Amino acid sequence: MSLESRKLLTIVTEAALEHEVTVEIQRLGAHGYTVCDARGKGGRGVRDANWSMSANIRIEIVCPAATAEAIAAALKERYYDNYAMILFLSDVEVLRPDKF
Amino acid sequence: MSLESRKLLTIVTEAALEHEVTVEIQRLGAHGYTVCDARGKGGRGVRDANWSMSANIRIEIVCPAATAEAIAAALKERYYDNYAMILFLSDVEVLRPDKF
Amino acid sequence: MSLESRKLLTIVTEAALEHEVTVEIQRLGAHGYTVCDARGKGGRGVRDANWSMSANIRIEIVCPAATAEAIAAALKERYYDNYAMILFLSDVEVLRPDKF
Amino acid sequence: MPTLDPVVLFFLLGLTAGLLRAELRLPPAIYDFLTVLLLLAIGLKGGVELAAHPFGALLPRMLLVVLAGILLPLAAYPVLRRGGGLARADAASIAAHYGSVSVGTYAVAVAYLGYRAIAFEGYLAVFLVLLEMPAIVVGIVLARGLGRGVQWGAMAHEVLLGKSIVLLMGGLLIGWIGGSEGVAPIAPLFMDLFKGVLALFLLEMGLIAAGQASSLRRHGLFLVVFGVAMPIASAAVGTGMGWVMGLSVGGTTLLATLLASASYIAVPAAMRLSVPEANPALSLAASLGVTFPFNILIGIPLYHRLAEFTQRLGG
Amino acid sequence: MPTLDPVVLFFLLGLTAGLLRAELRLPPAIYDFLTVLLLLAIGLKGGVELAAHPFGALLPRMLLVVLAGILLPLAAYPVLRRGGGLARADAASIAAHYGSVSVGTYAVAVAYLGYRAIAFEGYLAVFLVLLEMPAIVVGIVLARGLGRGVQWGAMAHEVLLGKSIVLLMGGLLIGWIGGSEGVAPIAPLFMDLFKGVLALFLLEMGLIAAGQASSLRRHGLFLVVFGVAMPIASAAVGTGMGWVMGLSVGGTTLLATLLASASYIAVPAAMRLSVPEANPALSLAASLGVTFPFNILIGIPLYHRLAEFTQRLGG
Amino acid sequence: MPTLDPVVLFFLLGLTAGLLRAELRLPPAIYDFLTVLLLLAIGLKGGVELAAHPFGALLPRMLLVVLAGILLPLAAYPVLRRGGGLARADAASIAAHYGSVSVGTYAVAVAYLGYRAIAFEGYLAVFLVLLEMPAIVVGIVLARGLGRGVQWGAMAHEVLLGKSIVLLMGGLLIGWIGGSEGVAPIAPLFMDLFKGVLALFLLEMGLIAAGQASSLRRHGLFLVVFGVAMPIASAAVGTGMGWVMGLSVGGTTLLATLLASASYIAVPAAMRLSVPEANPALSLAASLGVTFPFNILIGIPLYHRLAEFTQRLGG
Ligand SMILES: Nc1ncnc2c1ncn2[C@@H]1O[C@H](COP(=O)(O)O)[C@@H](O)[C@H]1O
Ligand SMILES: Nc1ncnc2c1ncn2[C@@H]1O[C@H](COP(=O)(O)O)[C@@H](O)[C@H]1O
Ligand SMILES: Nc1ncnc2c1ncn2[C@@H]1O[C@H](COP(=O)(O)O)[C@@H](O)[C@H]1O
Ligand code: NA
Ligand code: NA
Ligand code: NA
Repeated sequence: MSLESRKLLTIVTEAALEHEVTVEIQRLGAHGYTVCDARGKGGRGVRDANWSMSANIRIEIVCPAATAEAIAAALKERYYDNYAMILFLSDVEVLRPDKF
Repeated sequence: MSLESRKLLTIVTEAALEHEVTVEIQRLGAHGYTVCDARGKGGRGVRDANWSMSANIRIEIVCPAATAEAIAAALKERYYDNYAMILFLSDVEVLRPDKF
Repeated sequence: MSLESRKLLTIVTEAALEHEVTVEIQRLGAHGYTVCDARGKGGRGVRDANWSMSANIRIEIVCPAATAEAIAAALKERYYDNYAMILFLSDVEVLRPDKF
Repeated sequence: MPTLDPVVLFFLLGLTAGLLRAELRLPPAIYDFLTVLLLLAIGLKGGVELAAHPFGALLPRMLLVVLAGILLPLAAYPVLRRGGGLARADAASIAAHYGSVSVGTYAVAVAYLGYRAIAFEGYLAVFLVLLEMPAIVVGIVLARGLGRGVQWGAMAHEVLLGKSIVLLMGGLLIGWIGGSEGVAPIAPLFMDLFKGVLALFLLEMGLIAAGQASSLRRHGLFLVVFGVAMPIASAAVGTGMGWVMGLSVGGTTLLATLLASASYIAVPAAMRLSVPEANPALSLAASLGVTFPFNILIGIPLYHRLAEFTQRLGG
Repeated sequence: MPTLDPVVLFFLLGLTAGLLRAELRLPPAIYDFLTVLLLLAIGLKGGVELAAHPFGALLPRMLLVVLAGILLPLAAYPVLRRGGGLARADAASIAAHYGSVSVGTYAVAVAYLGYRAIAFEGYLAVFLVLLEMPAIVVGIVLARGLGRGVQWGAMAHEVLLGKSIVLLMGGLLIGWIGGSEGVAPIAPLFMDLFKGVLALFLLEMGLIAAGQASSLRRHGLFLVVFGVAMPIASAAVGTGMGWVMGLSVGGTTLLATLLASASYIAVPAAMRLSVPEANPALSLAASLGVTFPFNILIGIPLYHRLAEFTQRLGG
Repeated sequence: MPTLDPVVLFFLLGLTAGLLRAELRLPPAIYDFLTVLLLLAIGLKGGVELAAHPFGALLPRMLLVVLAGILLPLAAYPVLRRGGGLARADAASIAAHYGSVSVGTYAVAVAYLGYRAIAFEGYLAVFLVLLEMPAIVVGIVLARGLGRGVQWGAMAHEVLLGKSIVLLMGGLLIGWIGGSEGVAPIAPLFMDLFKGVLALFLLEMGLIAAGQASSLRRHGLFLVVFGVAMPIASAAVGTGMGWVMGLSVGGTTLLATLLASASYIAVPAAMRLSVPEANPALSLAASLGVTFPFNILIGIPLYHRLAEFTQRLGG
């Protein structure tokens, strides 16, 4: 079984941004994404998900390194100053490189 | 503290497959698994989790590389053609190698 | 875009521990964390999340390697014997090293 | 009396909101909850009625109904294969959807008759349970042929112990054991709130139906035509059966609606696992995107007229 | 008659539990569900009343209400800028919150009048819908200026197709089409359970309000003063308008409460996306942490006295 | 009058579905919601009754009840240690479960009396609150000894501010302040729907109880015997106390049921955190897998007979 390496970009941010961010990442070349509901704590304090304004989402994108870095740069530029958001990249192996 | 390396296999697929896939991966040697509810978008379109037929799940399995690749191969073989499914592998370190 | 490497510590454990563990990890130096609801199976059997006592949570912490290992050691010491819990570490890259 | 029952207006509200991509969705947990309430309520009602009936007298009718549940999908299959040029698995899966029934549609018909104070034989809820299953088996056989690598055990489990069967059957039994007196204490939740719960359920159904629009556009005209023609044909059969069984106008309307309805709970789940190569987008576009709206907006009043007409002939 | 309505006691229960960090939270899905029920119920009630009214006669009043929804935030803005020394975006966002309305507060006022069997003009629910939107537009213009890089299209969509507008409007339409007779079958859920649902909603609101305490402490006294003074001022305006419109005591109380209330559903969501640099902690601390409790505990009874007083003057 | 109340049939439905591994589960959010509704409803009812009682007169009885809540687990502990050969922590934890109470069991008993129109002293809901806590403290002391590294502060918080206490107490207070008149407007949700909500709750309880079957098989016979014998013994004590307090047949039945019931909400959570080395599978298998079903199927009718019997002796 041949495995090829890709990047996994994980974004944790405010639930209010789900629509906007998923549109943005596709515009920047992501072929797909996965979203989970989340809560947490960070520089902008506790986000306990007790109601929509305090809920987080966790978005994962498997894509080529270049795309991952392009998305990361764009999101940092656009959201870091005003929104609760973190993102991190890691290396993953996939079965269908063409797909991602 | 001694850390040993293992593989983390992450599967994102249709919620309808939860029972079938969790049985299958244990048959193939996984000692455990973790499931989260998810939604997302991919080659088979948007899966918004608004109802059972459009919901995704995200399954994680920590196991030896060999097991991870065996599971990956089996799932690809059995599900890729007919189901919304992706999977990817990454390297992780664990405290109790015997456990995984 | 400059990326620096950090550790991602992932903990899967009983939902009942959410408060205790999140307090503990901050005491040990985590600047933030992300929690998702989860279910799964492991050495302590099936945890199907059908009610609070059988629910799991999945906690992620991005931090320096030293902090990650300190937290891992402390959690192992305190919880492994009596609670359903696993944890694993992986390498990630972040944009704002100072933040984590 | 408004021409459209309020509960149906909730469906239109959800449909419109969905098509306009409004910021509106019910949490999945709530949708599940509403489904559970509807299934139990329908079961309970049927069970209470059943308690007042000699079970034996129903047996022949029950067999007749099961027969219809087997023959209708068998009849639909060639139409889908030849007429629609669909792949074997897709034709089989869609046939199964239309051979089975929709609880939501049944509930709307019950509400429709309720608004108009039209009586009906309450034991029809039993037919709802009976019709849920046979079509699934037929669909799998159509797709797989007999035997060849079908795990009948797993399938039987899947079908007999699916959510809708368990809750409908459970409700039936509890209603049957308790009778109207025994059910009275829980009636405020299961009976009095029935139409309100149905309204919320239809709001969500509208949102989900709107989600089918895109695949409907992609898979084109045939599904639309089939999604309208098939229920009308099935309703005709149902009306005839109602006449044969000597059902009231209300009962005949309800039986016609039952046969005309297409499943979107039990069958999609079963087909997804037992006939993987069938594309769920096709069957859901037809049953949720076309037939469900058609039945609750146009079908039910139509089947009502039909029932009245046959009665006049009969009488 | 207790001095505090039971539903308000549920708010205090939630608030206390929250401040004591008790092990208590309603699942978010339930909170959403309760919100949907309240929005639909209020819309339905309003629609039924509307059905009994000549729409034309309402138009001038509706324009007057929209005018208030535009002018109040414009009046609040300079106060927030100068008085509070707040940044432009924060002042604009808070102004928008107070120019818009709170469904929960309106519901408590309706319950308050209900307990005391005080009649009111049911069509005020229409004002609730009308007041939801203008303040959002005003807030964005205050923050961005006209044109300069505002995506009006996206914003209009955001505002007009937000959850609360869609459900309130939908409820209004369904109630208006169905009339009291058509709504009767769903009344057990939407009308009879209204106060109980409101009680649970307020329990959760108390928990959420308690969550604002910390940011309130951080952002200090000004927000508290503004959060009390602004609703009183708005209520005074509302009372005057009620007098001009010749509303009953109940109607005047309700209109005053509407203007006095600050949004925490539609506006925060819209501001978060359209005015990102505004700190949501500030606006929510004021509207949820100060104004909402003030209105339901002290404000509504106060506005009621005010309405009675003006009526006596009037009469 | 069916021999089994319908609500109990819902438990059997859930239990059967669970044991047959049917495709059935209520969303956790709904289970939480139903629990909240039950706790508040029971509290409200108790509070309304309390409003009609001189509180002072209850104090001695309340002390007696708390005493029972302390002594019963102390009596159970040695039995579990010696008889069951259980580890100290496990024996302590199980003792705590049986010293505390089960809201679901209490609700079923209330429904049982309701069906049979048997009156009872409403203030027994106060005993429910009182019995929730002491056993937890006793359990921790049994496991840890006094002082030695117990964080009493954290524990007190855990116990006093747990979900069930807060909601029961809150309901009691609101019902007590509002009285029957004040609670009337929210009665449609909290009173009229009570038995329906209980039915759904029991459906889920059945599914959860079924989940205990495996660990029950593993941990064998002793738990089954204890899970049946302990409630009978506690019920006997409760019946005696009811007789001493001069309670009615209904009240005595209810008090016996209270003592006979074993906790599965407050205690498991508290023990998990305060006595980590106790295996929750053991205590839950006994309290959920054996005692809960026993009480609602056989126990309550049995305790009812017992109460009637003692009354005849007494009178
Ligand atoms: N060090 C961290 N590890 C894991 N998740 C984090 C961390 N910091 C922040 N987060 C998540 O990212 C969200 C936004 O972070 P922030 O912008 O720092 O408030 C938080 O609510 C957490 O869910
Ligand atoms: N590139 C991607 N990155 C992250 N998740 C993805 C990606 N592609 C697909 N997914 C997830 O996998 C599911 C199935 O993918 P697909 O089979 O391509 O439709 C989607 O619904 C997404 O949740
Ligand atoms: N090999 C594994 N891979 C992924 N998740 C696991 C694995 N083993 C255990 N888990 C998760 O960790 C939880 C506790 O594990 P345990 O303490 O082994 O029962 C389980 O309920 C699973 O959710
Ligand atoms: Na059919
Ligand atoms: Na306002
Ligand atoms: Na007890």
